[in-house]
Amino acid sequence: MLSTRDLVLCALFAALLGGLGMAPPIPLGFLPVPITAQTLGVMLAGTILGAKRGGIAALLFVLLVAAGLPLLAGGRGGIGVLMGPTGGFVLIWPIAAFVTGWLTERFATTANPIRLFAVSVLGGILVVYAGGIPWLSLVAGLPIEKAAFGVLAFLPGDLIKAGIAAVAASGVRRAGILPIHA
Amino acid sequence: MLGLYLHRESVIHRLPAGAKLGGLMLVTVIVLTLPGAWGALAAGLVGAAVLAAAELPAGRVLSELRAPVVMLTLLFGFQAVLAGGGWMETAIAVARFAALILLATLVTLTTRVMDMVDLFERLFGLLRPLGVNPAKMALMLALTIRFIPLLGDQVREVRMAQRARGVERNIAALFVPLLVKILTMADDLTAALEARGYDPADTGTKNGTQR
Amino acid sequence: MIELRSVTHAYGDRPVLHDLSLRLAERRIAILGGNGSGKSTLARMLNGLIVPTSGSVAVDGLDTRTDGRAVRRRVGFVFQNPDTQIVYPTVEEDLAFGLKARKLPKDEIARRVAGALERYGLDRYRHQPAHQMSGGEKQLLAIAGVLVLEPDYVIFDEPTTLLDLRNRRKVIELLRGLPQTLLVVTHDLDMVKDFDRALVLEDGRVVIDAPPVEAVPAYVERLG
Amino acid sequence: MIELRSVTHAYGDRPVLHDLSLRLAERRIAILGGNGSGKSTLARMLNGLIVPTSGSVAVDGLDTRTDGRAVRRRVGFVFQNPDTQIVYPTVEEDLAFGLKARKLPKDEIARRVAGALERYGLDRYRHQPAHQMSGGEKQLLAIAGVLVLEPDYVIFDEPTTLLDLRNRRKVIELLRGLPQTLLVVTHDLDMVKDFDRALVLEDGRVVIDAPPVEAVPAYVERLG
Ligand SMILES: Nc1ncnc2c1ncn2[C@@H]1O[C@H](COP(=O)(O)OP(=O)(O)OP(=O)(O)O)[C@@H](O)[C@H]1O
Ligand SMILES: Nc1ncnc2c1ncn2[C@@H]1O[C@H](COP(=O)(O)OP(=O)(O)OP(=O)(O)O)[C@@H](O)[C@H]1O
Ligand SMILES: O=C(O)CCCC[C@@H]1SC[C@@H]2NC(=O)N[C@@H]21
Ligand SMILES: [Mg+2]
Ligand SMILES: [Mg+2]
Repeated sequence: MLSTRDLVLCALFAALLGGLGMAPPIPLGFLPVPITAQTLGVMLAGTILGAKRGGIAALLFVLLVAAGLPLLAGGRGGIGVLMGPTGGFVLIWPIAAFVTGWLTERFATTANPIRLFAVSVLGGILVVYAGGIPWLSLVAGLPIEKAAFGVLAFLPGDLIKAGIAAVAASGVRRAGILPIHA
Repeated sequence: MLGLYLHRESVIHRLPAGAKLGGLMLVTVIVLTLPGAWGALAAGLVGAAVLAAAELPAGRVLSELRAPVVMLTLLFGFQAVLAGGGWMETAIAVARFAALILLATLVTLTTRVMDMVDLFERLFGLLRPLGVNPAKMALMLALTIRFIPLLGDQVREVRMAQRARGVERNIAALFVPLLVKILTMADDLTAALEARGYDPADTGTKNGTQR
Repeated sequence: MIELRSVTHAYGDRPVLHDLSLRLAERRIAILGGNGSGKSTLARMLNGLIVPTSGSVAVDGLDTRTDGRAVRRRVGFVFQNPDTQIVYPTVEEDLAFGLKARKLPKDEIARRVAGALERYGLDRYRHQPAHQMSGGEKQLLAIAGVLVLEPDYVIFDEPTTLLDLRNRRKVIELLRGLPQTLLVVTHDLDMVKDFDRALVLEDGRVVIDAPPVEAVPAYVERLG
Repeated sequence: MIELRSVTHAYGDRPVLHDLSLRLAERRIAILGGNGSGKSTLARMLNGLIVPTSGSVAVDGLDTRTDGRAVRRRVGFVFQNPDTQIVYPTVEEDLAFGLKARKLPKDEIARRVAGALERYGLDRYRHQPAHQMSGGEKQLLAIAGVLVLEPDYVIFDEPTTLLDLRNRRKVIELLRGLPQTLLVVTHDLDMVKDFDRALVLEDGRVVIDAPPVEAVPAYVERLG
């Protein structure tokens, strides 16, 4: 079902997710979870590649991290890290990219940045938090309300990322490249 | 990032990828279940032994750990200060994860991408009934690894081009040309793969060349 | 022999090749023409990477539309930018890629890879990451990755543009020594002067078709 | 004038330029040398895109390390691959990009963009997506995007490699007509034959520094 071009696109966006790990992560101070640029990659995979290919791209990334490649921000990788407090956020990325893409295919097929922003927020922020918070609470032994409250600190950064994703995806559409329909 | 695979003629290099990854998983589980410092200590010892046996440059490998250790310390350290967990706990958490990252790094440094990918292909074979195409997954994993440095070059180039035009920092403006480049590159990469005999219809599913 | 019968190609509704009919049987054929004249499109058509919108292309009697896979086995393709052709991170693994895609037995793969490493002077890079090599070395690797598949025809789409004079010379020499039938797309008129035939494209039509001694001066004159 | 004082540069622990001291004051300077000899690194150093590991580079007395931004205002840079430089989806927006970054008033931007569209024959592409243009047109756009900023110096890093003969000629003519001081990295020896000075790099050292009439034959001979 996947054409050769699809394989290449999935791999390219998985690599992009890895590349975003080169941006230095910022520790928050009160949670063992850093601010990273990588959720931007999740949003871009979804909004530009669509549900299926976007989901696969993020899945490839997670598999490579599991295999031990140091692709998480700050040069971390391996099963051990995935079992750590941040694991829930990362393991949910394939689903988050899929949901972002699914919403994109339904509601944001044009270059309209507002719609692209909205789907990035829903798929790239809400879904990610839904995966990350319970896991964090479990692994770090935090009560779930505390974990949820703490994670709110990521919101400003994540909204900025959704904005960047929206502007970038919109630019790509206007440049006349629309692999979502290809 | 230290180059992925670092060739040496060592026993560790010759071990099958499955053994190395399986071993890594086993050690990970043990480390995460052993109480207190014992897990970290055990993993550290295994790591040191593997590092020596693999004949890798210890200094370079360990210096790769610096960034993650700083990162881990910042992550868990604040917790100790603010949540009153105590420094001992922080040190143990950092040591555990650092040792596990070291072990994971040793696996990737001693295993050829092709062997790693072959292993994944065999594992994905189990999911074939669910409609998963193992050959395609394997190829995509290999391509991803190959594309990471390629993408790094593109980012550097695009950033320089922007600075040359007087824009020192503009993240949104960075991503548009970067993505356009990635997406146009995809056409060439696709053609090159097929020209080298890769055939998507080869492995059970239909869909030939289409543009 | 490669034969085109009334081949037309359009990307979307934009026609790029117009009703080409050609029989390509010479050993060394150059394809010349300006940016956007359709050279790469034509080249990709010759091994079925692109199929014509109408008309047909046949390689040794095999139609690219129906026998694309068999055609690509016979016709190798080298692109301009080596970075987009290298699939595996290290040199040795990359050389093995196409052979594995063909499902050759393991020892046959090893034998051919070893041969290619030696023949193209890549032995000392064997385990090195391809992305650390220089532009010229990468292009050699890309060419080796195609030749290791032992095709009967090889198409080159501007294989020397990113290379310096020395590497360019190396690649030209390598081409000169190849036993295969070659089709070379290039802007480098010097490179093809001893070829058997040169086609000049303009707006998707062949406007000159002659040996380079005639075709090249006529082309240069056309450029005004 | 651009002045280099004992400039050394290394990527990580790999030295690429070794202790270069140069005063570049001629109007047209060519930078020649093999793949990997350090040409692009040197070129990027001249407008502070890369700063030296040790030593210093100054443009009209401004140090690239401390006054990078001001230096880049004076020194424009055209890359080999236009795809990297084109930032905005359409031609007109892209031309305005650098001017906006300089915070010029709106009508000044409109005036300059209109001028550039006309001067470089891009008028009819005005609202077209830039990446759908041909290679030659894209390179013209990339050059226009730099020249619209009216720099005093312009550095070109292999501006013609992806171009056909006609577009190459167009670019060469364009360069010939520019009032600015030019530094051109190229493998195209023909292009620089009437320049004032040619530097040949080898392994990060200047091995020849002379007018092209002398430098080019000496370089070709060195290649053996
Ligand atoms: N995938 C594509 N989609 C739409 N148009 C395309 C595509 N590929 C090429 N074109 C257009 O088709 C025409 C012919 O392109 P082609 O790449 O064959 O030219 P070329 O002769 O190889 O040019 P160059 O010397 O620049 O490589 C050009 O106008 C180009 O813009
Ligand atoms: N960002 C980088 N990181 C590490 N090494 C680099 C980087 N950029 C260039 N190099 C290396 O530095 C050396 C000089 O590179 P440079 O690009 O300056 O050469 P060049 O003369 O422009 O070559 P070419 O003709 O191929 O463009 C090469 O060996 C190259 O591999
Ligand atoms: O690198 C890791 O170990 C995973 C980090 C997960 C970070 C989460 S993802 C959503 C939220 N937004 C951020 O910027 N960081 C967190
Ligand atoms: Mg072409
Ligand atoms: Mg260069």
